[in-house]
Amino acid sequence: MPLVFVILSALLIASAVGVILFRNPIHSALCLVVNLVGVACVFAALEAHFLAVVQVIVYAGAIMVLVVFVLMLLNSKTEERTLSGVIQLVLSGIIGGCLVSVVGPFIIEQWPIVAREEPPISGSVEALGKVLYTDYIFPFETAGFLVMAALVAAAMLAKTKGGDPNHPRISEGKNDGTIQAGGEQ
Amino acid sequence: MNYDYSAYYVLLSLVLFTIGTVGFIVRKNAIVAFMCLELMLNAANIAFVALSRRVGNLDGEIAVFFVMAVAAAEAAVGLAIVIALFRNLETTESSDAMELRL
Amino acid sequence: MDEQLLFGTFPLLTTLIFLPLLGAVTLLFLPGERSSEQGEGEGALGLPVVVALFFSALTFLVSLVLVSRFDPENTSYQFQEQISWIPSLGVSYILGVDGISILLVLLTTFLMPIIFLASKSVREGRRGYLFHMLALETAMLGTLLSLDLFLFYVFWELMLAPMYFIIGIWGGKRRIYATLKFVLYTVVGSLLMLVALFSLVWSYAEQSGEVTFALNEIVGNVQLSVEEQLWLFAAFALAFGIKVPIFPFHTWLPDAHVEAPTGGSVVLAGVLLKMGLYGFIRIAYPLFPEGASFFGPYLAGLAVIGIVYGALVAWAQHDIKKLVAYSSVSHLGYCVLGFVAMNTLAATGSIYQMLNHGISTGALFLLVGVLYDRKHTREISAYGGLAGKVPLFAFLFLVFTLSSIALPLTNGFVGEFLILAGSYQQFPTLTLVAVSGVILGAVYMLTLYMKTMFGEFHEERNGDLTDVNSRELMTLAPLFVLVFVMGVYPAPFLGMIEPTVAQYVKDHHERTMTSQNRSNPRALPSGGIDFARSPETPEVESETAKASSGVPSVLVSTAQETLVQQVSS
Amino acid sequence: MENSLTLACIPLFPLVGALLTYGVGKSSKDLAGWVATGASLLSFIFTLLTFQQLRALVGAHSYEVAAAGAHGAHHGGEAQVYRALEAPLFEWFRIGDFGVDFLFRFDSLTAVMCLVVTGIGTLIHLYSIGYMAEDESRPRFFSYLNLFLFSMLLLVLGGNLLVLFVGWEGVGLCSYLLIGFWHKNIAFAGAGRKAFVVNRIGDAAFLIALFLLIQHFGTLDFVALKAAFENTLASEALLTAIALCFFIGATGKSAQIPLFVWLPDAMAGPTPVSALIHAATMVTAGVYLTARMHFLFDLTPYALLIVVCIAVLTAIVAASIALVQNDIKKVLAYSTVSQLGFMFVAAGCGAYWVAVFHLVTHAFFKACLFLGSGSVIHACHHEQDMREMGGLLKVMPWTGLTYGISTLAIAGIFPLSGYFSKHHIVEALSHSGETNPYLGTYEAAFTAVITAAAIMTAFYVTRSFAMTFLGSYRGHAHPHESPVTMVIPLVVLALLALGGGVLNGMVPFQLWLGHTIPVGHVHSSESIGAALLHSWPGFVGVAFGLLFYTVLPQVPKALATTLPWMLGALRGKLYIDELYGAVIVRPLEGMARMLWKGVDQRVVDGCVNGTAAIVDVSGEVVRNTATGQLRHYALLMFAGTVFLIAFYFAM
Amino acid sequence: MGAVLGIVIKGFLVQQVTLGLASFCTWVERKGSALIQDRVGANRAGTNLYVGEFLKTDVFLLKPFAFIVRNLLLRPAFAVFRFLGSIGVINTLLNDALKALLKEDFVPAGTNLFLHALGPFMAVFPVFLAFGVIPLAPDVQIFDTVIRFQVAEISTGLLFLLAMGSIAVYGVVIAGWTGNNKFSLLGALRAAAQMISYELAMGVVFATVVLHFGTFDLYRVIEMQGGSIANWGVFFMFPTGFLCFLILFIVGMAETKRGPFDLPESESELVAGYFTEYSGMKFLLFWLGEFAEIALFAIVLATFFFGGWHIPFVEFPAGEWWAALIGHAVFIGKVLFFCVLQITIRWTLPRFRYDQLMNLGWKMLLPLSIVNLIVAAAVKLSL
Repeated sequence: MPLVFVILSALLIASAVGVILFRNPIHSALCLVVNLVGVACVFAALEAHFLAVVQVIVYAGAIMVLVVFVLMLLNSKTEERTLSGVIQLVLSGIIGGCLVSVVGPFIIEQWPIVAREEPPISGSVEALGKVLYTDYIFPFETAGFLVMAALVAAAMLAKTKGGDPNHPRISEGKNDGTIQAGGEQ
Repeated sequence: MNYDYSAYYVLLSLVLFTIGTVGFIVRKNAIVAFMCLELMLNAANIAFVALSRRVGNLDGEIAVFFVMAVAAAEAAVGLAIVIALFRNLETTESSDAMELRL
Repeated sequence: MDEQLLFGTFPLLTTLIFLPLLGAVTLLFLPGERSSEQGEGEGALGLPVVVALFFSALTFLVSLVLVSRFDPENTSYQFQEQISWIPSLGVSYILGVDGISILLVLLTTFLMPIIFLASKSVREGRRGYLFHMLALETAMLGTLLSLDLFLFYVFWELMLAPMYFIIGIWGGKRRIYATLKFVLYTVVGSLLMLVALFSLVWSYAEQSGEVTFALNEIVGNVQLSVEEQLWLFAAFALAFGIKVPIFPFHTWLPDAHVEAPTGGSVVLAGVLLKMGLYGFIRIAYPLFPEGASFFGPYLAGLAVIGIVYGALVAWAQHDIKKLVAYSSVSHLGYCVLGFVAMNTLAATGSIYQMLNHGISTGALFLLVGVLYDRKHTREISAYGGLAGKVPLFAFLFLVFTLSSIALPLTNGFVGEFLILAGSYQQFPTLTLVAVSGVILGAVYMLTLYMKTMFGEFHEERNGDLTDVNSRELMTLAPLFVLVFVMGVYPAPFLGMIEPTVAQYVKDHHERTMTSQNRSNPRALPSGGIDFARSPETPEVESETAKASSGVPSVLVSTAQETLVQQVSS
Repeated sequence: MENSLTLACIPLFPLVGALLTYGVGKSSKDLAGWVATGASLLSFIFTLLTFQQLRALVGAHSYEVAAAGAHGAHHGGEAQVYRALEAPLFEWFRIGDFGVDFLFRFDSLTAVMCLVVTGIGTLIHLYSIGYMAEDESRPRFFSYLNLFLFSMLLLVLGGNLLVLFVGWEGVGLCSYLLIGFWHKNIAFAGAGRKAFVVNRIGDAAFLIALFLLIQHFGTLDFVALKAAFENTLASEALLTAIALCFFIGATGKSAQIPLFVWLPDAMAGPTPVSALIHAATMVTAGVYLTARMHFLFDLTPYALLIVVCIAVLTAIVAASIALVQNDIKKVLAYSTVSQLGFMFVAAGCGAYWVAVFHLVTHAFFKACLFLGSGSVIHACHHEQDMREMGGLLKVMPWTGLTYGISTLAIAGIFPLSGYFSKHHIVEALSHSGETNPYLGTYEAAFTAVITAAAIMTAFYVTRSFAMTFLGSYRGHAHPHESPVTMVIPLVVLALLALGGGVLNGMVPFQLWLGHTIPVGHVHSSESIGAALLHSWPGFVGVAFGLLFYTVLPQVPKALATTLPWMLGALRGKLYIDELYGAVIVRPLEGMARMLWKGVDQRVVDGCVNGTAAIVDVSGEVVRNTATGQLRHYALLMFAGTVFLIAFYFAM
Repeated sequence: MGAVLGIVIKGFLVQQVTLGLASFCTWVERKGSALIQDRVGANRAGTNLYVGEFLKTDVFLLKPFAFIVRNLLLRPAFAVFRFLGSIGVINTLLNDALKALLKEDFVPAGTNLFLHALGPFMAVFPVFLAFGVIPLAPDVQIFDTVIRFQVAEISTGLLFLLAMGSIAVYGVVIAGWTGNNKFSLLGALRAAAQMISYELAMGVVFATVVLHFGTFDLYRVIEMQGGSIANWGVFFMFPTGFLCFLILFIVGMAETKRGPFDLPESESELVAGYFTEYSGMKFLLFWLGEFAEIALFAIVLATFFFGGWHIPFVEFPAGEWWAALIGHAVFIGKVLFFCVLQITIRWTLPRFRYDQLMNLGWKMLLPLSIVNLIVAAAVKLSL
């Protein structure tokens, strides 16, 4: 069992458990960041360097920032531990345990540890780029459209309808940043 | 002579996936649930990369790349919804949003 | 079965079936109902009623033509029409009439004009009411005349819809419950029948190679194992049992009758109840002789329970219509007992009694309708001492009561006597109990008559009662005449039924023998004495079992009776 | 078997009369009465004509045959050749080999019955014109009477058991209508219904007998049956069963022990009805049936034993109840039941012709008694209680005289008809041992009981005569003699009662019946002295009757005080009505209600509505799983997938 | 085991260079701003340090040593110290550091202690990490082993920079939030928004640059810029290269939240922006992080557009240690030049208004860089 794997998996599992057990959302967010960076490290360990960095940029850098951003914006309070919550935790824990115990052995016998002579392919940027833009050009484009659509949707959803009456929008030119005479801002 | 430990990584991804699911089920707060979702996606990514390395071609990694794209899109929309939810119900507790119930 | 060509070129049966439907459709094109509703006073009938009357009378005429051309001696299906309808499914549009169904058809077409005459009492939405009645008539005639299992099932289901609306819309207070119960009861049964139908056709298709629903073909040569026959017969028996309210499935009848409008009750009692037994006769018995002979005694047992139970419960009723409804249960118990006894005497009696019941109970419902139109209540306690006030009504009510309790010289007696005489051969002990039904019948009918007609008259409550007016009399007169004609001189009617029934019974016994020899060699002598008149056929089974009573009669002595007791397992 | 046209007309007239009377009644109520009586008279005349034809047919052979077959064997030897007139109207129905046709047959037995029915019928029609004079629904009454005559004639003339049954039930119907004639009073209507239902019970047994005959002999025609019974080997048990079923039918109609309860209540009807139906004609139908089916009863000695037992029991019980009745019609009603008992005793002993003879004589004097009581009631303005009457002989001489003659006749005093028939019954009973081994054992006991009953009969009939006509008038109405239309029938009937005995006196009655039923050997007529001696029970009864109710009125009162319970029991009709009510009627009503409420509504409907309820409840349970909580749905989904995966791997 | 040791040593060296640059920039800012604003600047601290009685010892034996040390060692040292004091170095580097260390570490009520500490760490840590991929000097060949003055020679160097840039946002956000008051929260929001939006432009520019150089590894980028001055990043496909430089320069200013873009911690409106509630060492960390980031962007500009350690028209043999030294000096010179440039711009241009800031970012820089990328791609394909 390679040392790196042990450390990383311990880190990941600990941070994952942290995400779900911390009662303060911000704490769990940060745990998730740690987890994501951990995953990036795993990618790096598996020679998928480009993915590692992209993982950091996309997940840690963009998504989690957004999440923390929203958490801050809505300043959600810590959740108190309720009985039904505990029951559900135990219940889902048990079911999760079943899943692992069932699929685990299957995985192990499906992909036995085997010695490999030829060096595994390296997930360098060039190699990935070559494959991405030749075989997978179509999915790549659709991913692009998908993200675009998501952005438009997000913008629409989050935008308050017609803006807040007593805070006219700067971009509409109605508010040049100076405080109105009425005093209310 | 290096050994191929893909099975362990897939096992790791399975564990992470289970933790993610349990988290999704347990946590009431919508954003935390969303985070658990991200956890699950990452677990999948690990499995992808590990197995693509074992198989020998880059398809797995490409898949991870697309998973990330989708995750990003989903994050954007998800959080927009959470904000809209907050604006209407003054709460992010998913358990409070029960209007759809009969 | 000689394939009788279309009668000349004119498809008589199809016109008979679809004429009422034509009437129903023309009803829709009549001028707006609002205008004609307020227009006519008490006397004149509205335009829709006239149209309905015209079409039903026309149908009656066609049926009369049919009867006149019907050759009683020819026991096979007459006026056969055969057109393939859905070739891929092997479904064809086959119509035919024989001795058994001819009189039921006549009864239907005879009752409908009377119902339309009596439909004055329906105040609002009369056109809809008439429409449904005409549609119902088509469905009933279709069921009686179709010889294709699929076609039979289609018409069987079609009968439900109009009845549902008639009771549902123009019924009394609890009509929704009643009509829902009625439909659900029948549908449950008919779904089972559908399943059995398909499994039958399927197994026949396997044997004969080609899928067909034609009754004639399947009846003759389908080989089913005993167990299969038992199950299939049970399914059919349940569907038909519910329609003929055999004892445990009868609770829909009183509700349906009480809540149905007068016309609805008449058609329900007059014709619809007969469909169940007709189903047994036409489909269940010929197709599954083995099942029939196994279930025969049980059906007879249930029928007799029905007779006594119906009579007793009728006696405890406070509502006239419910009382008459339960009496129907009792009367139909006789019909079922008669038919199940499966000998010519009883079977003919059973079919004849079906006609009588249609007439007497139909008339009783019309009479109750007359009272209901005036006082809008069916409680027996609300009436009393009417004989003095409405003598004509009292006289008519008396005559139909007597017909209902089978007084000699009325039609009821002939039917009942034949049934009991015939069924005594087959089920002696059960018939003894059934005869008690005759006594109980007298008890509850005369109690009803006494409570309503005799006793002191409450001027303040029923003071304004008017006697039967001319229109109502027109509806009751034909039935009144029929009661005495069929009672005193039944020969022409029986003449039509008897030959076909004799042939039917003989075929049934043959089929039972052949299917038994095939399935289990232990020969079980067929039940009942064969009254078949045709001397030329060798009296095989009656010969062996006849004790040497030396009496010239062809009948079989007591030995036969004991044999019948032990029912084949 | 010659066909005769007049035969077919006999029942036709009353049928047409019934319809005509009702039609005429619409316009003038009085004319209706006369039309009905005319129809009845016409029917009587045609019966006489047909009687002549039969005599002509039979006459040629009757005497030498009678002389030769002096002691015709009871088993109907070929001595008498069966002669009858027939009128086949149409074939009723034919199913397979079993066919029934609507046929009238007029043999000697039918002739006697027809004469009695139409004769007395006409007299009673005449009488009821006067009696029903002031009742405004008279037309209905007369049409019913005519309808009754029609049914009775059908019964009597019927060529086969089925036509007989038609008449049988028709008569039951008419008695129902007539008893409940004054339907305003619910009690009278109830009595009518009771009569019909009790008759119906008897008819049910009758039907069973018919079915047995059809099953085993394939025909219901009397001639065919008689031939079939000549040499049948059917088991005796079967034949006894058939005979008993017929007898139960007879008890229903002729009011014997188990089913006699309806007759006393039938007095609710107008008196002419009681006279015609419940004295002369309908009640005798049972006896006629037994006589008609003599070939069956002869083969079943055991059945005959039962018949005699019940008959004797009925006679004694009815007589004892009649002793204490105060209502004049009730007394006569019970006396009828008792006399019917006498007839059945004769029939039971195989002496069918004696039963018929007693039937005829009884018809005369009982009709006269009823009509007499009718005119008394009519005079005292519908007062029926004898304690309110008395001393009417002076006021109503004719009614009193006729009533007296009939009393003597029924008591069985020598010269009157009553003596002859009653004497033959006693004699037949005493010799019954020869033909029927079973009867031999009880012969002596039965004879004693029958003689006691004869004495009681004489006593209560004289008591009724004394209480109404002798002594002083105790009522507060002012009675007067009835109009002439009522008196004439009384006189005629009284004369018939007086001379009835002559009919047999000259032997022809017995011989005449011999053509159809076995009559045994002809007795030489006995001397007057012996006759007077044999009618001692009559003299004893009459003496005591007069003694107790004219000379020593205080004796019955003393008796009443000393034996109060017996008096109460007898007066209360031995509480048989209450017994039937408690044992049969109440439980049946209770069961009916229980069946309806319990089984029908609770059990069967319960299941039906139950299934609907089950669907409801299960729907409610499933609905609760949709909590609206996102987490719950997620949990369910997760559990589902895990299960599927596990299942997949488990496979 | 050797590689790890090498990395540790290199890491330490790079760390020293970073700190050196950061402190130099601090000083430049302090004195530079004074120069620009025509005021004296810091020149007092440390100038009154004389040897005086220092190290005068009565112990006889130690007197000679004391004398040597005082005159040969202390006196020149203190002279240098006084000189440095007069030019403000002591004030800015020593005093401020000491002051930060000694100040009371104030934590606002109601916030989460751990997060309050985590804020500055997350702001600074990624920047220092970013220095790992930067080659400070050309390779040195010593007895057959090549020493590369680059801590991590990973193929995705540039991307790593980008990643570290995006991680830096956390520090700001957490700091703002733990400040537990509206002003710090608003400051943090503005900072985060600004950094994220300018990251986009940076990303696209990097894409163009990579398009030209074909590699993410910074060392090879500099190697490609060898030869003549024409190979410098600035001049490739003439307008695109310069445009990239320009955009990247502006983005650099924005990313470090300084200069005209320093809205987040603008004194006039938001007191001190997201680090209002920070004092003492945590404040110092923020401050250091900021200046390190200035140095970082200066380095990026230098390496990508001005040929790193290459001197125009002069070629040095590879592998020589003295060539490496000169190269490093050249490289550091360029970097210092850009640092000074950024700082001077800060003290000259007025602060942007927030919407102008956003417009610049989204409506000018981003489209420009995209067009630039497309043109560069087109040109490259056509060659």
